[in-house]
Amino acid sequence: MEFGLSEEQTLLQETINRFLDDNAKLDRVRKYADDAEDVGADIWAGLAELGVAALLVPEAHGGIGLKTLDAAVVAECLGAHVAPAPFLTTAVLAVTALRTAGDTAQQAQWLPRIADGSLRIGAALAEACGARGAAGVTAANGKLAGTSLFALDADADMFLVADGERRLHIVARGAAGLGVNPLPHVDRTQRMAELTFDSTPAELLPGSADGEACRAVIDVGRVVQAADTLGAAQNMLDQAVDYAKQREQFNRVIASFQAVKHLCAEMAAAIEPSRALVWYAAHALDEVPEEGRLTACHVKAHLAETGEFVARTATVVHGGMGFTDLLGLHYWFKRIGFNRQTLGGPERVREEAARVQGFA
Amino acid sequence: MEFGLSEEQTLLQETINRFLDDNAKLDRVRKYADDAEDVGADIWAGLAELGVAALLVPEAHGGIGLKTLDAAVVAECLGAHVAPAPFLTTAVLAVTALRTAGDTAQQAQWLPRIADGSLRIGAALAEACGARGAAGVTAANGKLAGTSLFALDADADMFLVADGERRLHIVARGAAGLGVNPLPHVDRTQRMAELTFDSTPAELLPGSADGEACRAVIDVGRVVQAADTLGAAQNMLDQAVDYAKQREQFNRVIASFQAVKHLCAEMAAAIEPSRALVWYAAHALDEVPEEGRLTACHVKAHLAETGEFVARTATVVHGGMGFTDLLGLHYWFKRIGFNRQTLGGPERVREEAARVQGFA
Amino acid sequence: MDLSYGPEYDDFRQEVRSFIAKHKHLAPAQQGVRSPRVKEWQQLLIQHGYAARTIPTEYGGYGAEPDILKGRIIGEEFAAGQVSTGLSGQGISMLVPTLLELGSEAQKQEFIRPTLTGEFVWCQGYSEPNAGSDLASLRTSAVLDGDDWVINGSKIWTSTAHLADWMFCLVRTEPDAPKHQGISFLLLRMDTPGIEIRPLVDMTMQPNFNEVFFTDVRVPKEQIVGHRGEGWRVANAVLGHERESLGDPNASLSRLNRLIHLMQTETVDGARPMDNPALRDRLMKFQARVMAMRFNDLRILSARLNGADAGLARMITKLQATELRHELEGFAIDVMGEFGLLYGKHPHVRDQGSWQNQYMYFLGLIIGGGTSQIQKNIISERGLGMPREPKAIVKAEA
Amino acid sequence: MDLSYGPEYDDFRQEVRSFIAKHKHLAPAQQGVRSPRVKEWQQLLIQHGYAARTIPTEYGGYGAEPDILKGRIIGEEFAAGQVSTGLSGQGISMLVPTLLELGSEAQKQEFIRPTLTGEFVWCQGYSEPNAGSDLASLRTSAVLDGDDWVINGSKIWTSTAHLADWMFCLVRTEPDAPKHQGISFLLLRMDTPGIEIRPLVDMTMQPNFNEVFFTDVRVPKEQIVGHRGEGWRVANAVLGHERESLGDPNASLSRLNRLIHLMQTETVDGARPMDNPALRDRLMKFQARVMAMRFNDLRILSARLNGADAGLARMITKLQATELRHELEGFAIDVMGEFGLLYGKHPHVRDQGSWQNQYMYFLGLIIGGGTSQIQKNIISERGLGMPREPKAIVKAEA
Repeated sequence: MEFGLSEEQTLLQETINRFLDDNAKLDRVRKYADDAEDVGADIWAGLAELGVAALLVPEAHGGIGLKTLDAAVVAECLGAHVAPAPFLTTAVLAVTALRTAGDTAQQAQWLPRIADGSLRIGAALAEACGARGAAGVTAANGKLAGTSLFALDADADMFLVADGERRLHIVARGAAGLGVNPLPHVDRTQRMAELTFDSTPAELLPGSADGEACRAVIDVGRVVQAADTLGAAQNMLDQAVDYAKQREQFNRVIASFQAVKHLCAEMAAAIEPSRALVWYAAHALDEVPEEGRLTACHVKAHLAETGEFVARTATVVHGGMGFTDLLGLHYWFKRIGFNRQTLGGPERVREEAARVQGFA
Repeated sequence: MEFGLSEEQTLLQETINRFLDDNAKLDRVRKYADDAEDVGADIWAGLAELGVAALLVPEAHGGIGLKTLDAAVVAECLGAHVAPAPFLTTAVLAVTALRTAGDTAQQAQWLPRIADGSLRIGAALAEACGARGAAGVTAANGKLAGTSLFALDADADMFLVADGERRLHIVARGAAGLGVNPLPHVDRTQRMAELTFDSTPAELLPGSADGEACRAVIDVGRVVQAADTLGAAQNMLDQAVDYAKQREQFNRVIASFQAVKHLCAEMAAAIEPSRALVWYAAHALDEVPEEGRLTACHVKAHLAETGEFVARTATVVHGGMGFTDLLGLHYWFKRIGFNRQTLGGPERVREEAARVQGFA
Repeated sequence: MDLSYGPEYDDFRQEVRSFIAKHKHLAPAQQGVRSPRVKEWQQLLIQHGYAARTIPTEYGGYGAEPDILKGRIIGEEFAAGQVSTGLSGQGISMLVPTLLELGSEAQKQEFIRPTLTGEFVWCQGYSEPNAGSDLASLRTSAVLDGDDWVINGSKIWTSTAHLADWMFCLVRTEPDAPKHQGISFLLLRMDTPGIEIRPLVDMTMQPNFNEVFFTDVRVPKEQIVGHRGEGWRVANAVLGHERESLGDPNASLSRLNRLIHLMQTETVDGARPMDNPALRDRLMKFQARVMAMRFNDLRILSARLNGADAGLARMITKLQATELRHELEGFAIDVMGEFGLLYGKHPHVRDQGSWQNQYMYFLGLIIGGGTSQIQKNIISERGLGMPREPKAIVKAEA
Repeated sequence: MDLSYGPEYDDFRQEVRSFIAKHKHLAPAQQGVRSPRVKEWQQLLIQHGYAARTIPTEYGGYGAEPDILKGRIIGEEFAAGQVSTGLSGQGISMLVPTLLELGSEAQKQEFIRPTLTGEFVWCQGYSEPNAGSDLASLRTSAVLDGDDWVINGSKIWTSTAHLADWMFCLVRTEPDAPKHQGISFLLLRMDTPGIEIRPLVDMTMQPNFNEVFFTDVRVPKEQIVGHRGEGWRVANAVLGHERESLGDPNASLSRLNRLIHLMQTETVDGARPMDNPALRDRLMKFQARVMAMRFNDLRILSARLNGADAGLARMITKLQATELRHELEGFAIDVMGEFGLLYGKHPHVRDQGSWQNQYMYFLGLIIGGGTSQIQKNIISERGLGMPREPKAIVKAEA
């Protein structure tokens, strides 16, 4: 009986955090956000060297063959550092898609390149989590047509694309008829693009025919994204507590005011059970499959709520300084906001949770 | 331009409060709640003498001919005192039903007796606000059959009953085939009963054929009940502030702790806009008919939420003493809880509010 | 992450299951502390190591090594079998551990065994009307007069006072010492002259608690645990344990499941509450919170197994679990509408009125055992390292 | 209860409408404080009594008697006609009333008219990096040297510093006095040597504010309003006014209506967000809250008309209105999902990204102008009569 991270996972956490402390300091994140310098590629190369890109790739394909909980550990570190990195898309969503639905040739072709950090695959799954207006992709004869809004990782080399039947396809960035239109949005640490397809050649992942692989990919994505929010929220609380201990008003550090203390206590009280839920949901996806989808929905919705509460409250504790760009606290605020809406907003995933149990 | 109570209404408020201060002290309310003494009849007689029973009865029928806002003023006083009184049922619901849907003979027969306090009419409208299981009443040939759960005022002389088509009927307590089964529930200041009908003679209010009169009765009831909750909530806040100013812990009155102060501030911040909403909703029912139903739904749901928050928070401010029966704070807590569920719970009335606007 | 208990414990679980299967017919249906059947059952449980498991045999226990998982397995299996785990109460949960840690040998000999067997039923006398959150400001006094302590004052929230043979309580024996250092921990018989017990009805309308009044109550001076003025330390040796026990997530889970059942069986206007998407959305929020608290609890368990402190995960439990339960019970009332208001004996009352009862009772628990306000102080100060409020310039005490 | 304004005011409203109909074509589309078109429009408005309405004619105003309803009617009609109400800003809203109340005759003559006409644009220098909630602890110093005040220090949150000709500010002139009594209220030209302005980008990524740094900035000594050490009183003469203006319920209503439109026009999986009952339920909650705040506002208006203080109804406005707006804007983002994240220039961006912008901006307003924590202190102390926190034993100031 051991509910928690293993020694290896704690070590992984420390390693990633140390790397990010050194290489994804806020001033570097700002450069990425301002399009001033492509520190993103640099950070990803470093992370790949540490095995992050290879984390979920089977050993047979040059990977490490770890599990969702390990990925959650990494995501928590990334969220804590608001680090720009195509971890969720390339190392989690694409790898899961290939493992679940790719044929042997496809796996052999792409997984090793993901593992060594040389291939980035974005994810166009928004329509599988709620198609807006007329957006949507149709597939016929190895060609895609239509639009996918809100693809994650605008800078990827290839894209994992879900069509209207939830089949999964891989499209190369240079493919004929593919348009990649970056979308400006609040969280400058994660890039999003609209993809348009006009008879665009695509490779179907054959194991995705019944839509179940797409759902499984989204499950993992939701858990890992919740872990990212967890890391961001914990970091905001830490920053709030540190700031409150230094900031003086009325001749006292504001950390000594009961109102400020209670706000911080409420954040901690929201975060701790959320952490346990993230760990369990990650564990369940691999080890308790009958609970996996349900806990994936719940962790996504619950962390969206915890994250929103903490993002707001930590900003309030910082007072005016939290509202300015000076401390950059808003990078965390916006990352949490981004994670809330992508791969399914809270009302939607709660309804899915009800459906999984036959309640709706 | 005058948003608020008129001088007459303020005077009415003072008069009723003075009467209740003298005649509905908590120890008398307790006697009623414990079935120890029928102080309820006594209080109602006194209120009737002050014109409370006659408030909404037209002058032509021996009443005062006042309006919904006046009724809300009275209800606020009653809620503040957790006073047992058939005001909502007899003076508001039954009077509105008779005025809206009764024929001349019916009005002449019953309204004067309501006005002089000699007739109490309960209200069996629960099925028109959500019929449970197989409960419900059918009407044919001047006879009623079936069951109405949760009739308000178990001690009434007659009952206003809505059938499955939302037509309204008046049934005498002694009518053949009528069963009145008191239901034990948390709020001992308001009595509720299940009514069973077996070929029970009933008098149809002819103007209620299209169901609209029933809806109008419920609208008024919701507004007046919200006012009752408002009074109860304000009183709980007042009690909490007073208690906090006296109670000492850690060598200070607890009212000097920021945590306690902020809880009280949050209650006040919830109550004040609620008060304005109650006043407006009451005003709108008579004067802005196109907004009446919508504001009636909103005020019912909004005061249910304000009430729940204040009931809980004021109890917490009182600490253990709020949990005991010693101060009797729970009478207010339970009254608010009762008002939340009767005549439509918050989710239901919000959905009705959406429907009124064509949103659902 | 490893949620299995391992083969040794699987075997132990089998043993427990066999015991339950074999002896279930002997288990008492009700808890009454005085019933012979309850006492016999308790004896049987101690014999087999399912009660008083880690209490040394010399004091009447089973004498096993402490083993958190075995303790948990016993709890799980008895709950699953819906079988009583024997006597409980503040004597067993609080006094016995206190005596084992800080009692004299004579006290251990005198009190532990009869407490375990149910011969001595205890109540706790800590809180006073003016000493709630600020427990250390208690005023009930004990003055040494010859060989006796003479006690005057009153206690409140003494849940089993009317049933108890004995009380363990805190009294002020050193009026001139700083407030935490002036308290002693005494044991006294409830039939001592000068004790008056008044039932304290709470908002659930049940006398769950009592007030106890002391007028010149004489207690032999050796009935003190620890030294004079050490009572605060003695009491705090086991206080933490009580706070944690308020937040059992498995109880929340079983309430949630019961609520799901209700939402699938009640009907409003011909539809089930479960078919109402706004209610369903609220249900799903609660389900996620209950899950999160269950896994938080596993995390605490895991830390205890490793001899570690779960830190914040532990400190937030009381705050979060009591608020969650209160809100969950209130939500069930919303789901049922007027049915949720019913309370008392009537065929229409759902689940014996437990939703209303627990809605109120858990509001009491939010307040009791350290209010949510005090919990937040603790979390921020001990958990987050935020400073205590600066000492106020206080007025002289009256 | 009488929600009509009465015949006199109905006539006035007609006048305003005619004016708008006749002159609308002259109204500037944008607000730019330096644009000649804006200044001409302002002149026209003053002439007709729709701007500077109650400022005496001798100082360049219209010289009408104060009439709250007429003021409100002007606001309502100009808003309905979507026509600019002329110049606004802290010079007109804060400095002019302050000078009228506490300025010398010379100051009134010198500053009011050019402020009203837009010749002098003002910024406010109150807050400092270390003086936010605790404004009275400000440290920017002014030392009298000959005929000049010499200012050193810095200010923050000065919204129009980069556009302003003048600043009115609070500085510490009596370092040895108690903190509220050591402050003076000075007026200074922004082109005075030694002033440096740095834009302060906030979380909306727009430079809504500035920091202003003072290094040996010399200001003629007569540019003080009130006496030395009276600055706190001078500033507070108009501070309350600012706080109330943050909670305009009509703005919330128009945002709510815009959101309703969105919920009826966007689609997700072929259905409108309005068809999602969980979202609809949240919408209805917001609608009730917006209504309640609108009627609360009418209640305050009514009290002002009667020369009464609306008390708690007024005190809770800033707290409730800013939180409501922040939450409402956030809800709209939930309704739109990823569309709600979009921010910047792109055809897919809904409503120019205003939902994200206002979601963040109103979080700023929750914090600014008295944080919600300070608001709750005020409500409990001034509104509910609860005691201030006892004076702490503070460490000596560094």
